[in-house]
Amino acid sequence: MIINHPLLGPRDAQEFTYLGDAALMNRPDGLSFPTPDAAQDAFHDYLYQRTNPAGEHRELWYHEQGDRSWLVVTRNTVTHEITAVELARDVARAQGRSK
Amino acid sequence: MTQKNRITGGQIDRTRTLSFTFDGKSYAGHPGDTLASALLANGVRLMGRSFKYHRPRGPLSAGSEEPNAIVQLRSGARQEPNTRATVAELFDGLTASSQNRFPSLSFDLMGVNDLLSPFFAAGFYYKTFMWPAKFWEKVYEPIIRHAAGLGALSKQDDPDEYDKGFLHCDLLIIGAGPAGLSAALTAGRAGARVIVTDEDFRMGGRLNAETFTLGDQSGADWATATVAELAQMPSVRLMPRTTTLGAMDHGIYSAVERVSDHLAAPLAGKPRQTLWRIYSARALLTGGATERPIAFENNDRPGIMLAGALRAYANRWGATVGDRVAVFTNNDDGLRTATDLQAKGIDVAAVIDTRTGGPLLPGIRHLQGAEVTGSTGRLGLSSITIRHANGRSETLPVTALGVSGGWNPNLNIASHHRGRPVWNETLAAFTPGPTGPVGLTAAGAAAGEMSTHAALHGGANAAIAALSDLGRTATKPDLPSAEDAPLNLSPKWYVAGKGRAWVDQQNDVTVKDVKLAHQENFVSVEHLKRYTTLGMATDQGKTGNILGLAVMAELTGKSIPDTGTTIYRPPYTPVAMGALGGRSRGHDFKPTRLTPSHKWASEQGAVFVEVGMWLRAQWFPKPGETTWRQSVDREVLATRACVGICDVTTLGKIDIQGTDAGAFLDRVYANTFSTLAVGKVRYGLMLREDGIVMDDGTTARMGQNEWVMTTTTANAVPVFRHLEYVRQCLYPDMDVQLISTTEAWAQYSVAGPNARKLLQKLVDQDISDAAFPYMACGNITVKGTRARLFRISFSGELAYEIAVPTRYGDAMIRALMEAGREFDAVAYGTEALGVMRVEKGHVAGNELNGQSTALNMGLGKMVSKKKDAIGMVLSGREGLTTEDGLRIVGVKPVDPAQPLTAGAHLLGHGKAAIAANDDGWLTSVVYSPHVGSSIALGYLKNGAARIGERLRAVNLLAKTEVEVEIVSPHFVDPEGDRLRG
Amino acid sequence: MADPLLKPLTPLGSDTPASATIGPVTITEVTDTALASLAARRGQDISAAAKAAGIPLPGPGRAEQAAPYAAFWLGPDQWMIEAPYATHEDITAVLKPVFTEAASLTEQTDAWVRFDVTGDRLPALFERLCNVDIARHGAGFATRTMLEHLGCYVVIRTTGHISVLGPRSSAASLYHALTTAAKSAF
Amino acid sequence: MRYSGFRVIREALTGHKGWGPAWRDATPQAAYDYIIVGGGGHGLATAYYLAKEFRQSRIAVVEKGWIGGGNVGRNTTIIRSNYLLDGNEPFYEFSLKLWEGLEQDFNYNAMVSQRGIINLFHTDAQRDAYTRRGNAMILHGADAELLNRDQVRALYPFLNFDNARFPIKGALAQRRGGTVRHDAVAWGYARGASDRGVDIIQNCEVTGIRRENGRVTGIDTTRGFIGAKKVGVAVAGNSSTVMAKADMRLPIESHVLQAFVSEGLKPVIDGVMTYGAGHFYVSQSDKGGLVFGGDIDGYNSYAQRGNMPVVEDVAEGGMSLMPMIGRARLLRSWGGIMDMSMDGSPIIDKTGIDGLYFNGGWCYGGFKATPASGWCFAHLLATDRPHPTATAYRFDRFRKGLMIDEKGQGAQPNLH
Repeated sequence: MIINHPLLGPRDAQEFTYLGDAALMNRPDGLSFPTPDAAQDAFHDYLYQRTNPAGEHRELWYHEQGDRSWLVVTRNTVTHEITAVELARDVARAQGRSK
Repeated sequence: MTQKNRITGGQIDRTRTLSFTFDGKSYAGHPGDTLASALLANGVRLMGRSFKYHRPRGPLSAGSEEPNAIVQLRSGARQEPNTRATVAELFDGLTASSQNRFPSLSFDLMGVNDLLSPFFAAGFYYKTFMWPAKFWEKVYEPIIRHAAGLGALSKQDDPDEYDKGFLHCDLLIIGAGPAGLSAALTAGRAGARVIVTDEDFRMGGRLNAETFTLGDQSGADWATATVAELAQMPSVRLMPRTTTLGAMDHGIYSAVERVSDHLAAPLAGKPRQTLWRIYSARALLTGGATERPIAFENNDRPGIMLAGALRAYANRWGATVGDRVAVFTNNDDGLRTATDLQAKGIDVAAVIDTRTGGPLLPGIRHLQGAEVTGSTGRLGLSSITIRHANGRSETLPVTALGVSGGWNPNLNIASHHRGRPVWNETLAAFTPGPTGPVGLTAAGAAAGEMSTHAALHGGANAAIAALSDLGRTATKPDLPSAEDAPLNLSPKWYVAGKGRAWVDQQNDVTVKDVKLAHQENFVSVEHLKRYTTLGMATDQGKTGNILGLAVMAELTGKSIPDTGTTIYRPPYTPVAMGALGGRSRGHDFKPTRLTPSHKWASEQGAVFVEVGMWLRAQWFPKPGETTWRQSVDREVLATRACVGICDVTTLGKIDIQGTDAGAFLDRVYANTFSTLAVGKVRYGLMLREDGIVMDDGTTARMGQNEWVMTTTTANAVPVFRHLEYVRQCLYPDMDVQLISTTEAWAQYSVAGPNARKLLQKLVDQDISDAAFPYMACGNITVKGTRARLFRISFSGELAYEIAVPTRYGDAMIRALMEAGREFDAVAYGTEALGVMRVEKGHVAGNELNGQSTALNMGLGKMVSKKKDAIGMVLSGREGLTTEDGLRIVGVKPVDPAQPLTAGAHLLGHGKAAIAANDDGWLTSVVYSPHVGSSIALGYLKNGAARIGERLRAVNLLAKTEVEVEIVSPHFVDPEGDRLRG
Repeated sequence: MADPLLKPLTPLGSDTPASATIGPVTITEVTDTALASLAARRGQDISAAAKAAGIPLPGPGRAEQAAPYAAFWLGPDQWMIEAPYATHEDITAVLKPVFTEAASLTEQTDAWVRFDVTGDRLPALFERLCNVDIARHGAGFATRTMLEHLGCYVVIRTTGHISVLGPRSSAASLYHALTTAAKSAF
Repeated sequence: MRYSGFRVIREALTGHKGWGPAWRDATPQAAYDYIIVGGGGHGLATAYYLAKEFRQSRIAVVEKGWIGGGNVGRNTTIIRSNYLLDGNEPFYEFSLKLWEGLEQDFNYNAMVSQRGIINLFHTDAQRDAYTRRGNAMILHGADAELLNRDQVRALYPFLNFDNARFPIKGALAQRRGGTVRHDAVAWGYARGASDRGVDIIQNCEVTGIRRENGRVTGIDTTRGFIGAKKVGVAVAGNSSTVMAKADMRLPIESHVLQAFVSEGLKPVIDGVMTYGAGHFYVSQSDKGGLVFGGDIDGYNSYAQRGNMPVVEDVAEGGMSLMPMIGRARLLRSWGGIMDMSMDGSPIIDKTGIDGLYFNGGWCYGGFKATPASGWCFAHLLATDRPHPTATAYRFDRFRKGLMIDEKGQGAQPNLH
C-alpha cells in the first residue's frame, strides 16, 4: 500500500507501523472519575471495544522508518482505498487534546 | 543427434548448435529454442506423466500455461522441479529429466493407476480409508504421500543468489505483444516513464508465432523494429524474461526477472533472479489471450496440443510435431494452423470443424459439422477418430492434432483484487470487468480485442487514456495495417462420449469427475475446484478451468457466467521462493548489530550470543577453563570480590528534552519523575494501558529540561514508538522532544568493590561517595574526553555506568581493563550479568513477559494513584489485584547439588501433577557461585506469603523434580549496603 | 580535544575509513562530520536564530548546505545539523548558544555510520537497495527509508553523490549490503 | 448414505451412479429452534453437535455464500494443542481429542494426520518459555517433548544448522499435532448435520437480527425473515459487522492473514514446523504442496488479499530456515479475514441479548479449534451454560482483567 504522507508525499506503507482505530487517541483522564469502577468502565470501552467497520476506517499509522510522525489515515477496509491522511498531532489538537 | 522434425524458418539461430540432454539422452537445438521446441524438433513428443493416472503426456501449449510438459531442470543443488519445458530457454549443456514416473518415462509402473481409474474418481479418498482408524496414518496415507508431488527438491541449499529491487514508472505495460508494444511506442514517444515487462525472452508475443504481416513487414520483424526503437528511448525500460506476478494495492506490482535462468550458472556476483516491486501511476494489462482446448475422449495423448501452439512451434521455432497432422476447431483461428502448416509443407490430413456453413479451406480436407471423438497411440498420438456431420465414423492416422476451442483473455492480474470478469458472448469467454485494480486497464487480446489490428489500436488508445489521466498528452503513432478478421467462434466445450475426456490434464480431472461433483452437490465453482482439484495444478487451470465451468453450467442448466467466474490469485505463474526471499538468508537474514567493544572482545576470545539483532559477549573463556560455568563463575566472583566490566551499550537510550519533559515522564511511567532532582537517576516502571508492565529502566535528569531514559535492549524500539504516540496523539501540546541515542554512546558497567577506585583513575572529576552518591549522574570527562557517568547498579554491587562517544568505545574498554589491572578487573558477559541480576532479584526479560503486573513483580507500590499515568486505571482491575495472585519469589533447591530448570512448574508436596495443582513456575534460573547452588526467580501464587515454604519444582519434559525452598528474591545484600558503599 | 589515551575507531572498526570502488561507483566511509539533532521547543520559531548563525533549516524531505553547516530534515520541527568534526567535535556545545532554550539539541555524531556513494548510474545501484526514486529526485533531496531492514537516511548531495546514514552498530551489515548490490548492479 | 471402501468399489464398477448429494440444499422454513449464522467449520460443527450430541432439532445453518468458503477453506490446516495458559489449553486439548475420533464419528475421511508439530527455539529465553509451556501442556493432559538440536537435526537434516543468523537450539514438539484436509472438515460436518435433519441454507445473507424487548425473535435475510428461539453467530472474520446488526461492539478487529502453497513436490517435510526467529511455518500436504504462512499483514482489512511485505517476510523466513526451498516455486497465495481479539484468545459466550449467542475472536487459531468450538458452542446454546473447557472465553474477561494473552502483547490485535 501507499500512504500519502501530508509532509512527505506518497510512501510505501511498509515504512509504517500500524496501531489501530484512531479512537485510541480519545484517552480519558484517569483522575476524572468518581470511582475506580467508573474509571475502569471508561478505560475498558476506550481500550478494548472496537467498531471495526467494513468500510471507511480512521486509523493510526506511525512512520517508524521515516519522520516518526503518527498519522491518522482514513482507509476503506474493504477496498484499501485511502481517502485522507492527517498528522495525528493536528487531529489531537483539533479534538481539544492538549497537555 | 538429428533434428528430424526441424523444418524451415523460425526465429532460431541455426548458425549455432546447442547440445542438451533429456533423461540422459543427448539432443541438439539452437539459440531461440525452448526445451519443448528443441525436443519436438528432435522428434520427442513424450515429456511427462500426469499427476494421478500417470498418463503419458507431451506439451499442450507453447507457453507458460503448460500443464503437461513439466520436467526437472538441471541437477545437484540447482535441481529445479516442475519446470515447464515450454518456457525453459535452451542453453548449451542443459540437462533435464522427466518426473513422476518409475522406472522410466516410457514405462511407468504407476501407470497402473490409469487402469484402476474407476476407483480413483473425484473425492474417492473422502469416502474410504477410515477403517480401522489407525490405518489411515499407518498404511493408507503413507502410500498416498509416496505418490504425491511431481518433481523433487534436492534437499541441498540453493547455491544461487537472489536480488530485490524497486522501480518507478508512469505506466507499467504488462506484456509486449502487439497491444503492449503499440502502447509502449505511444507512451514512450510522449516521454512518459514506461516499464514494459514480458515473460518471454523475445518480445512480440503472438507476432512471433504468426505469419501474417503488419504493413509490409512480417509481424515478427515489426516487433523487432519496435523493440529496437523503444530500447533507444531513455524513459523506457524493456524487461524481457520478466513475469509480472501480481497486482498489489495502490499501483504496486510485483515482478520477477529471470536474470540468469538462460545460463548454465549465474555470472559471479549476479543473481539468478530479481524480484522487483514496481510502483506505477497507471498500468496496462496487455498479456494477450490463452487458447483453450475442446475435451474429447483420450484428448491428452502426446501430439495432441492447442492449435495455436502447433502453429507456433512451426512458425517461431521451425519445429513440427509430426509429419501428418490434423486440426480440430470451432473457430477461424484454428484454420490458420492448417494453412500455416500446409504452407510449411506438412501434410494436413484434415481439418475437423465443429461449425457448418462457412467457406471451405482451399486445398485442404475441411470437414464441417464434424468432431473428434477419440484417439489412439500408447505413448503418442497415432490416430484420431472422427464423427462426420452425417454420423459416419472415420479413423484417421495422424501424429499430431491441433485443437482450438477459442481463446480466453489473460485477465488473471485484472482479477487479483477479486474484481469480477464479464462474459463476452462473441468470444464465449470472460474479459476483465470494470472492478479490477485501481489504475489498471486491459487492452488488446487481454481485453477481448482479438485481431492484430484491434490489439495495435487498443494498446495505443489505452496508453493515451492512461497518460491523460496523469495530465499528459500522447498522440497515436502511425500503426501498420494488420489483419482484422473475426474469430467466428461457435462454442464447443466437449465432445459427448462414454470414455474419459480430460478437462484439467495435469491433475487428471475429466468431464466425468465434474459430473460426479455435480451429482454430489459440489456445484459452486469453489466446491467444484476443491472437490475435484480442477485448476489446482501448477498451471492453475489456465486452459482447463473454463471447460469445467462450461460442463457444470450445462449440468445446472445455467449460463456460464451465472454458474461462476474464473478469478485468479497471485502469482501469475509459479515463482521461485528464492526470489521472494532475496538476499535475506543465512547470515544476512537480518542485520547484525555489533557493540563498541566487539573488536576487543573478539581478541579476548569471547563467546558471542544473539540478543535481538545484537551480538553480545556471553562470557570470556580463560586458558584452562573447559566449561562455560567455570568462566561465568569466575566472572561473577571476581566482580563481587574486586571489580567487573560489562558492555551495556545495547540498552536503549532515549534523549528526552523540553519544559514538559518531567510531566511527560509522569504520564509514561507508573511512578513519579517530575520531582527528581537534576543530577539524579531514578528507576522507572512503564505500564501498557492495560496495566501490564511494558518495560523498566532508569531515567536520569541531566539538566533542568534534559533527561536520558534507558530501556531494556529488547524494548528500545517499541518504547520509543510508545513515547512518540503519547507525545503526538495524547498530549500534543506538551513541550517534549525525543530522539534515540542508543548508538551514540558506548556504555560500560563497572561494578564491584573497587569500581570507584578504578574509575577515579580515568575520570577527571571527583567521584567520591560524597561528590557522586548512589543514584547520581552527570557529564564528566575521561582524560579530557567528554563522557557521562551514572551511579546505578544492576548487579547489586557498588557500580557505575560510564558512557563515551561510541567512536571511543573500543579505546574505553581497553583503558578500563588497563586501569583495572591492579584490581584484577575482569570483563564479564551476559551470562554473569544474568547471574548477578538474579542474585539481586532484579526482573528482566523472562519476568517482563507481557503478562505480568507490577504487583506480580513485587513492585505494586510503584504504581502511583496520585497522578494519571498510562496503565494506572486498568492495573486496578479485580483480576489483576487478587490477594493470592502470582508474586515473584526466590527459589533454592533444598539439596544444593540439584540443578533447577527454568520453566519447571511449582507444585505442593504430594500434589498430583495436574493443572489444578499448578502453583507457578521458575522464570529464570542461574547457578549462583555466591549461594553455592542453582537459584531461581519464579512466579508463585500468593508467593509473598509463602517464603520459607517447601515445594517441588517439576519439569515433566525431562521427568525431573527437585525439592525447593521459597526464599526472598534478594539472594545477596538484601539491605543494599554494597550499592551505597 | 581528546587525550591520546582514547583513540577513536571508525564505525567499521578500523583506524582509517573504508572505501571500495565497484564498477562506476565508489563507496566511502565518512567520519569527518559532526552531527546534532535540533528540535524546536513547542511554539518556538528558531528560523531567525538559525539564519543569523548561518545554519540552514530545510523543509520536509530536503537537505541544504551552507558551509560550514549543512542540514537535513528529520521530522516536524526537527533537523539533523552537520558540521566539520575538526571544528565542531562538541557540536551541541557550539550550537547551544545559538538557540539557548528555544530548541533541544542532542549529539548524534556517533549514532550513525555514513557512507558516501559517488559515481555515475547511482539510480541503478539504489534501485536494488531502497524504494527511493533516486532518478526522479535531484540534489537537495533527503529522506529516511528502509535499506536491507535498516532504517537509513538517504541524502542526495548531487546527482553523482549520495550519502547513506545508517545505524552505527550495523555499519558492517550496511557496507555489505551496499557493496553486494553494487556487484550485482555493475 | 454411508461411505465405505466397499461402497467405493461397488460404485466404481457401476459408474458412480449411486452417489447422492453430500448434503441437502435446504430452503428456509418459517422458524427454527436454533439458527446458526455462518456455514463455516465452526457453524457447521455447532449444528452437527447440537443435533448429534445434544439431541436438538429444528436447526438451520445460514450461509451468505457457499459453505466452507471462509476460513475453513483458506487456512494452513494445522491441528495442535500446544498452548500455555489455563484458559486455553484444556479447550484445545479437548479439540485435539475430538479430531482424533472425528472421521469415524462423522463417517468422512478428513485425513486427520498426526505427523507431529515442532516449534523451533533459538535462544535460551525461548527455551525457558517453551519449557514452561511444555510443562503446562502435560499438566493439562496433553503431550509435549523438548527436542535438542541433534534431535531436530535427525528429523530435518536439511534445515539451516550451520550458516544461520539465529542458530537452531532445539524445539518444543507435540507428536499428536498435525494436519487435516481442511475443506473435508466443512463437508463432513455439513453431511453429518444434513443427515441429522439440519437445514443448510446457502446464499442466504443475514441483513438484520430482530429483537423484541431484549430477546431475539429471528433474523432478516436476503431470503426473507426466519424466526428463531436462539441465534448463534459463528462468522469469524465478519463478527463485528454481523453483531453490529444487534448494535453490539466487540473486542475484535478484522485482519488479513495470507497463506501460501508451493507446487507439488515429492515428500520432504513430514510434520509441521514453526520457525522461532522469523515469521514462517510450514507443512506438506498429501498432494505434495508445501503449505506455509507467516504473520498477518497487520492492518484492519476485510479484503481477502494481502500485500508484498508479508509475502517477502515469509519467504525470507523460509529461505533462512531451509535454503533448499529457493528452487521450489510458490504456486498460489490467498488471504483470509481473521477475527483478531484483544488478547489473542476467542470468545464463546452469551450476549446481553436473550437468545443471542456469540462465537468468534479466533485470531488465526480457529481451524484447529473447529470441533471443540462447535461442541462448546452447541453446549452453550443447548444448556445456557459454558462447556467446562470454555469457561474462560467470556466477554467480560477484559473488564475484569482476566485476559488470556498467550503472547503477552496486550490490547493490540495485530500483535497476537
